[in-house]
Amino acid sequence: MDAALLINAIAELIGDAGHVATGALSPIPMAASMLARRRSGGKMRVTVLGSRRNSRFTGGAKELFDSAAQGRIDVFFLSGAQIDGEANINLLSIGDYEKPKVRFSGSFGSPYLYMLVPRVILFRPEHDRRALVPKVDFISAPGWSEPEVYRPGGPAALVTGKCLFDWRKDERRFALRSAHPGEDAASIRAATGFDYAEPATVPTTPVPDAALREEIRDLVRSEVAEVYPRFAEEFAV
Amino acid sequence: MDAALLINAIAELIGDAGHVATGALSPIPMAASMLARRRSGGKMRVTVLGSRRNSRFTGGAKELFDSAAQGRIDVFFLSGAQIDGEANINLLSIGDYEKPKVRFSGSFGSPYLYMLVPRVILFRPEHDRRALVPKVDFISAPGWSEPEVYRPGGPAALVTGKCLFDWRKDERRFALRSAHPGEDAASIRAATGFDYAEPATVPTTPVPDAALREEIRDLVRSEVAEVYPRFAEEFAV
Amino acid sequence: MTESLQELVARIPDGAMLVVPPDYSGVAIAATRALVERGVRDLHVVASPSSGIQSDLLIAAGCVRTMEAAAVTLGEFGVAPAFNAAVRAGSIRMLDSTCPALHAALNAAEKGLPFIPLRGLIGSDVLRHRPDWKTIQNPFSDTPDPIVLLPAIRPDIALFHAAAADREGNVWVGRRLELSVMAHAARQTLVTVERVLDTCFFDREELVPGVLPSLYVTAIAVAERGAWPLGIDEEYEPDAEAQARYARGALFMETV
Amino acid sequence: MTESLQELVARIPDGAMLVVPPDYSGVAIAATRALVERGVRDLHVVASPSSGIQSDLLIAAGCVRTMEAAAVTLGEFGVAPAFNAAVRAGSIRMLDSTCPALHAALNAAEKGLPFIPLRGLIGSDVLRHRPDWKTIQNPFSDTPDPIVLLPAIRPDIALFHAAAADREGNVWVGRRLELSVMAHAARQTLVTVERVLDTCFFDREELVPGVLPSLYVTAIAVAERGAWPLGIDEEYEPDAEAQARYARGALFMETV
Repeated sequence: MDAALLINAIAELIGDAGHVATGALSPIPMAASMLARRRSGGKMRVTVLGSRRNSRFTGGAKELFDSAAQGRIDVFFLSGAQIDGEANINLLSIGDYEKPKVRFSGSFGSPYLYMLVPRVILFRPEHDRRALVPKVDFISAPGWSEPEVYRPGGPAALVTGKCLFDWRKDERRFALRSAHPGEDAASIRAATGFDYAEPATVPTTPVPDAALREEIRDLVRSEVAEVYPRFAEEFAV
Repeated sequence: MDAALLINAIAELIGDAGHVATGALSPIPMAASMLARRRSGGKMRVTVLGSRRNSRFTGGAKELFDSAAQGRIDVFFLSGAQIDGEANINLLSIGDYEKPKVRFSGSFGSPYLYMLVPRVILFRPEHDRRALVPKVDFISAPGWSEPEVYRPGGPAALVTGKCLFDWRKDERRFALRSAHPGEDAASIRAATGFDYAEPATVPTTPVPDAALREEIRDLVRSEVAEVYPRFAEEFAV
Repeated sequence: MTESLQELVARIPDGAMLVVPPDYSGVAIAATRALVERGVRDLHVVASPSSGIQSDLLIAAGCVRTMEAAAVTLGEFGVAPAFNAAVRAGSIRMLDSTCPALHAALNAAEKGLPFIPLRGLIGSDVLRHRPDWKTIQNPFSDTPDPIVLLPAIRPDIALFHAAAADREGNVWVGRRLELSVMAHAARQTLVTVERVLDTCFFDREELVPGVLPSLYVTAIAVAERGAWPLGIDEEYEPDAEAQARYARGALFMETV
Repeated sequence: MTESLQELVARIPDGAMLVVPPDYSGVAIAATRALVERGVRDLHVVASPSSGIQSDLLIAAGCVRTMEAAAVTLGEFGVAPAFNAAVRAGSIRMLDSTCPALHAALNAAEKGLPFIPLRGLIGSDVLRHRPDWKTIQNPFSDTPDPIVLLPAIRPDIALFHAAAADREGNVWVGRRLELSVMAHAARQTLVTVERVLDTCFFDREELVPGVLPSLYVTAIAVAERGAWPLGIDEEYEPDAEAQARYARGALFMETV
């Protein structure tokens, strides 16, 4: 997996958002946010859960959730042990809820943030039919909601180790945006358990050059290591 | 009005409470709380709204209300422009609500604290038929509630410039406890607009001796002046 | 980073819902005078939870359509004269409330909730005169248990005065966390400060819990002695003489 | 003023509802080990909002009947092994929640409310598996607007670790205000600290916003490196090596 490529791709998706926040267990989204902030000339606000240096919150753990509800967070990241074609995510367990075959840590803030943050970027490096499924076993957070449900937020894109998907809210499905080097329409289709839209020709995800890789390595060392020391160590190798 | 007598009487009513709080515009209750705390050997906790020295709250203005709801405040003080025989208090206006003859500042926290703090001591120095009325024009906070209403708190006593009343919750009325020097059963009855119970012989409210007066003066100077400079100035005279 | 008092108050449109702190929490009196000078109209002033000379000045100058408060008072100095006259004359719409209800309703906005429950209140005429508050049966109780729901208060603007901002635009509020709640709840927050420090509060970890982050701050203006004749804890005491003068019957800001 | 770790944990009865903080907020691991040693049973552990090695140790030792959390995880070090095994075996009752729901339900207890609403959640299977949560129509909306109500969580005991207490028993929590919410919400609060300082935090106004007042603190024990192998911000870093050792399969506390 080319982590630098993913970091760059996610930074592109973040674009010129005003305020990006990253949650638990999110080293690559954190690095991408750092890159996007650097590209904004430092104007972008980035809040990293668990960081002292990269958080200006002062009101305790609830402030992330309150500020999301206030509309003060534009972009957030979520993942899923399973993600399905309707953008439902499962962070909880595989198999029967009462007697799971595999149990993960839990849903964290996803049942809330996925519905309140305008642009949620889904990130799941492992791209196979076990991860990207027709239907999740457990909906930690739903990809879409009935019109009467208060929901200013939702998915914007899905980033995997093989490709980028856009989320088409109106069609309620993903659309392939670009394939990472080494992948193509067929290899992605074969590895994906859900249906999605696909362009006639599939662009290739931009590959970072040496200078950009150095810049990213530097950001990982100087910023990401504070919160994710193990990730930073492995990244340096 | 013998302020030192009232301060001493209120301190007696406070007794050995664990935590006493005083709200806005309450110099005499504050002085009484300081006296009660001194008598407890400093063990009693006293929280004075608007004081830095005599408040250990750290969470902003809402902490008083939250801690009352948590059951962490044993005694609080309220007053009323009007107080009636059912212990309803009126802090808002006289006459019609929409077109009042007299308007006061407002009900502050009374509609809440009167219902949540176990022992609320009512304090109203002016004792006449304009203040102690058969029925208040506006119920800022009710003296009693129907059994289905959540109400762990309520009135404990009423202290005036003429006497002390106990509140009899079961009978839903006040009972004369003692008359201040110069007053007797008849003079109090004549000055009171509501009915109340009365013992066969009416004790006299204890009068502070010179040493106690000096102690109280000292407390007013050293503690109360921080929050109520004008009261402290007048008290010193 | 800062702007003038005139620029700051130009951000408060006619008809805005404006939330202001109690007299002990940093009241932006200088900004209020600038606001009166620019002739703002039809404000809905929300006191969090009580107000004094600030609201009285605005009412005296005819800037207020609706006043929402648990109390409006000059404290030790007596009644707020313009407020008092306006209520008796019926020239402002008064929404009488109670301290914890104002805290809770702003807290609801802070949390993005449409409403929040509150204990107490039942049997009070404050509740009776608030048709916008609803009493429901506690859905979690099998026995009768009425409880009041309050709609969130989401102000357009929060306005207050503080001792200092840092160079990032973070504001020191200290233990006056009601200021943070106001700022979180409001769409925009305008702050006047005694001074801007060339530091970052986040460089000193012990300061962090008392800081309102710039995330919540729309604009800052420097106003020295900007709370006068009220005080600000770290800086100066309230001016009792000036307040007493005001209370003695001066209805106009010139006299302060 | 302080007591021993053993005296402190003796205050936690079998069957208690115990609320604990997330790994980054000051986790009382030393006290947890003492609690395991005394053989507490049937705890209802509430994570505020997630938990790691602390809950895993308690589950491994058979102290837990019910676990309520938004997540139980060793973070970068992987799954919490005892938790994972217990859920799969059905040997603990798991109440899956979500971070803002736990914050809100504790906040409700802090405010003495029986319940509090929360946005989001609708359509999540987390909600579907929580029959104790109720979805109602927003009483303030004329159009369909479902919203979830959460019952308050009022723990018997809050337990956490902090850098320091002062001689009055006030505890420095700094920006970890979730610790204050836990303490406000719980009936009793037990705190371990690295040290007790012979000062009063209230003598330094800039510290006040980060202080949990002794009003909320039932008892304090000194436990040096009491969060190890987790860290505490002002004092020491988490011990990655020890956590990795634990994650590699050690189910018992001896291995930490």
